[in-house]
Amino acid sequence: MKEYIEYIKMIVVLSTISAVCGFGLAAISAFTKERIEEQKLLNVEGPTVKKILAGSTNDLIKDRKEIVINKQKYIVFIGKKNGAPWALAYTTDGTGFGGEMSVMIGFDLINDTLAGVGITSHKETPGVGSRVTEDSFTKTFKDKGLNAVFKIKADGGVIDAVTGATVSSRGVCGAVQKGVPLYQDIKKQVLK
Amino acid sequence: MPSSEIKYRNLVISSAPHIHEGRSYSGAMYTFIIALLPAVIFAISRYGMDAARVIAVSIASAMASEYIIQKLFRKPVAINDGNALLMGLLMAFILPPSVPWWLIVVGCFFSILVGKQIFGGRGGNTFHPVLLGWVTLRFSWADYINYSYGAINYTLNFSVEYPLHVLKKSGAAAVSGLNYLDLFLGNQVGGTGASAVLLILIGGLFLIARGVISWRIPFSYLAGVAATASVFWLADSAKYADPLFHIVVGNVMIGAFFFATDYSSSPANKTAMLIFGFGCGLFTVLFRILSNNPNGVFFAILFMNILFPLLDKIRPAVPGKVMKEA
Amino acid sequence: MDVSLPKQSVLLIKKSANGEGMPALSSGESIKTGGKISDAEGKLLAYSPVTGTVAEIYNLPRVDGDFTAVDVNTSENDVWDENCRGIDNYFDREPGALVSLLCDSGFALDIRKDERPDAVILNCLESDLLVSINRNVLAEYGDTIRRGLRLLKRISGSDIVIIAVPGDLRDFAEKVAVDGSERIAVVDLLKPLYPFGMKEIIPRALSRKGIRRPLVITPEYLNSIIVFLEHGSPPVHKFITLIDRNNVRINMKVRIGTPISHILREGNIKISELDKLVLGGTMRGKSSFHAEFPVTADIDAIMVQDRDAVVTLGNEACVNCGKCIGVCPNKLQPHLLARYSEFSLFERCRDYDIDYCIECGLCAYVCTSRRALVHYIVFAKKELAKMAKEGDHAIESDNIGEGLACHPVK
Amino acid sequence: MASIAQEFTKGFWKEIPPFRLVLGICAALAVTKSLVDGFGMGIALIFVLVCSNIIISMLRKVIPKKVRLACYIVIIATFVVIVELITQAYVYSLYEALGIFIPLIVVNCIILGRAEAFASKKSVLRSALDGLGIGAGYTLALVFLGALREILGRGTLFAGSQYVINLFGPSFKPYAFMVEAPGAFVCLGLLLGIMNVLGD
Repeated sequence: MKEYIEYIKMIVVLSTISAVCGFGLAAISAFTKERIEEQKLLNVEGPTVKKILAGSTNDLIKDRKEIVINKQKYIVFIGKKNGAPWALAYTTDGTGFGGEMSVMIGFDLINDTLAGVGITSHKETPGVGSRVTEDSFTKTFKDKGLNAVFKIKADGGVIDAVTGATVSSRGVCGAVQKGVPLYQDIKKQVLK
Repeated sequence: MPSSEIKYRNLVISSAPHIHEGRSYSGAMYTFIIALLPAVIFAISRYGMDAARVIAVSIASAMASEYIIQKLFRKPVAINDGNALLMGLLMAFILPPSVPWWLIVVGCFFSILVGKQIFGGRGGNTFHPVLLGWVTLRFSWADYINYSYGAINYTLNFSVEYPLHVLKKSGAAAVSGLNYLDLFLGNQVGGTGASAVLLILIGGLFLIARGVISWRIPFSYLAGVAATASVFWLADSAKYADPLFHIVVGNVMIGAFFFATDYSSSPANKTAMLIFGFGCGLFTVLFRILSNNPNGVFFAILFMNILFPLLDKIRPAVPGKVMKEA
Repeated sequence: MDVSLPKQSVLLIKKSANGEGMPALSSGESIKTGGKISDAEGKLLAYSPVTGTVAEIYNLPRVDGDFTAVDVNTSENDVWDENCRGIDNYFDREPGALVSLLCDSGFALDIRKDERPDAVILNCLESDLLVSINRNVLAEYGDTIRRGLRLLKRISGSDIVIIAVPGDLRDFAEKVAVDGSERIAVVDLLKPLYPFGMKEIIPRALSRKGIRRPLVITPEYLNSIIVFLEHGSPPVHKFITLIDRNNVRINMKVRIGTPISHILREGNIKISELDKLVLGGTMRGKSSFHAEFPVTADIDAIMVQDRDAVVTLGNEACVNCGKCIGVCPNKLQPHLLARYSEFSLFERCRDYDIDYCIECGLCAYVCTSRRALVHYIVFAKKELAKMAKEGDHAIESDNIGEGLACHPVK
Repeated sequence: MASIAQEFTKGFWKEIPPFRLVLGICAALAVTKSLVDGFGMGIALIFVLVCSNIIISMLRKVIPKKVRLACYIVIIATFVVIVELITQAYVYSLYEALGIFIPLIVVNCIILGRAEAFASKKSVLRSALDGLGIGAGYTLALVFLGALREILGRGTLFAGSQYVINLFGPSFKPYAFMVEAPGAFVCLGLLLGIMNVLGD
């Protein structure tokens, strides 16, 4: 009998501690959730957004919209000049050499061209594949029309691949290709 | 006669044997240094005072480090055993003649402190101290110890392009124009003294002839390089250079005869020596071909240094044991 | 050169492990040549090599153990002990009985019933560097040795008898090998290299291969067995090589029990402070801390080394150069054995086959760091033996006698 | 019996974790690329250590012996997640720099070690002081290691904060080896050696 009491005590104590901890964590998590998201956007995507939508006068992180297309949620950053939106940017993903990479694509709303491309996160080999994050590669996307073939030249496209990093270059192009068709829908929703 | 009445009491007592071959550790070290002297003269005649400066600074800082550390560790000071001198000389040999003095001092100090004394001083080092020092230099100041950059300010009658860099960058066709005999005679960029391939080889053969080192490690090293390079070369001779090229360029000779044969960081059993040397050669070529870094010798030797205690477990059967058990 | 009989001889009697072995003697008692001077049996049995009166009995430590020493004032005329009688028709006796009789009398012959030797090897190579006694032994005892070989051939049951000699002793060996028209042994010429003369190594040096369990015996020991069987007491003389500080060698025939100081005087060698006096050859001899030790049957040479020639072997760190591995005749790793011993890892020494070390001394001879490798190894062996004893697994030493004319030690 | 003050001070020298107890080495090697990173890790650890020590000490009579480790781990993990969430929300740059090592505080032997060896036996006050002292000692060690590596490997101090100081001027060529992973081992090894020489 004594044994059973001990077992029950063990179960009760461990469960209680776990429960208290679980509820505590849930509370703290709920409390910090919003701020963490903001921090993440600010630190992970913030620098890229600022670079792509350079010239905007508003707070890019604050002026973001969540838009759902085909049940998928996109966070769209809107760049404004003198209060009027001139560009937007959102993130899509592609597959590089080391795995998934997140690519942010910026669009010029006025000319309907690409305002720029930036890689927000990647797992490419440092010094080799990671060279796709450098400006010399990403700037080749700038000002391209939406109908351009976003493939590397070896695959019949218009983009110069980084030497020795064909797979990574392909990954970026794939992300852009995936992102461009969404533009019109997103534009509509943003300007609504 | 009871011991109280015995006359001669002050005789020397020692265990057998009562004679010795006559060699000593410092003798071996100085033989190493003598074997390197021709290359020292070569280096000074080619690079002038710069080579002399590098060698002098290197030796001085290695010996000073040894002295200071032994004092600090309260160990008997043994800088006259020639080991620190040899370490300094070897460090100078693998650095280009243009390196700044502070780089040599840092390298030598690290070599002696972390490479040698931390492991227990003479006989304790698992890695070749100089190579350990060299690695930290390479991590920190790769441009300074780049052989091509180092040779730019000298008027030399050969290309300042480091052959292995050329091979890495432009493929085997770019190095096929090189005269191997020329490279072998020392007309290539490289370390202050290490580029004198022929003289290093002569020094190494001298060491073997004097019985200071065994032939097993150096020759199995060269065999390892040749064999591995041959495999690649036979597979695709347009892409990979031939084995002879791999042997005559880039520190293979000094690595085989002077670095891989370091007593404390190489195996002592005969079979293990052969495997060790061959492994060094294998990894030298693999590092050269498969890694970004064109120079594989030092990393290969350091890598095999890790394996040597394991290799030393390969020991021959005891003949008496076989006899008794049979 | 024959060394004269000294005025006073010293007889050494080895003490047994438990300290027994005091002789059945007292001061003033007179002893006769060939008489037993200890009560013990087997290996500890000792016979007197001289006639005289006992002057003093005391303990004498030697490097290899404790001994009881008996000082005897010798008389010029040898009187043989009346109990000293040979064994009639010993040649026709049953082999097993003969072997056990020899064992009981202090001789050790490694012949076991269950495991017969597959060859008899007469080892005429010198036991150590600079030793050169076998020429004299073969010259003087040739006939006895021939009889001995016949006996050994009979009691060992082996057809193969090999006389292993260096080239320059070939003629002596041929004489020993042939008895009238019958050839009793084959002569195998070996290079006089060290350590071929050690019983563990010599089977491998022979031109005949495949000998697994030989009976190896030196000519002097064989002679002493026959002398004992024929006369009831082992020989009273021993051949030694006296080596002076310039490595000049004199071969001497010495009465066992003669103090070394007496021999040095006769050989005209002075010894002074900080010199080294070695009992045995250069590679395996044991240094002695004074010159009053007597010649015993296990000493083949006496060497005096000048103070300037003394080699200092120490405990500098091993640098792993591998020289010792290259020279070890048993392919051991002396550097590892010494290191394990230095740090008291004796069990590891056993894993690395320390039991197969024959203490030839070659590793320490070539050691780059001049480490006292043999010293470390011997130390580890002793510690292991002690541990085995403490653990109550006392191992019978199968290292029984070889090479010693059995008188009076062993 | 050690005085209350000693419970606090022992962590600074006598039982300074990475050097004397050789605990928490993994984090000590990985996050000491700069002084600031080391300091941040130290503060995070102090928080977890003090909180978990207090809670465990409070519950020491309630927790059954057989499931004590499970309870400790749950409590420690809770505080670690709290630290993670808070750094993520308020000091994101530190969160980035410390990376995986914040979650790994859970398995940092110091915390479980103190819980098992100290907090489960001593009073709440003593446990809190012990946690504070050991945590502060750990922070001190990380700061020292971080500073050493930063000075040698980058020539700066306080890099990663707005008070960054460039110690040797622009001509200094940093010994970058020291901020690489092997440099961490070498540095820690040398400091351990020095601590052994200095003794108690």
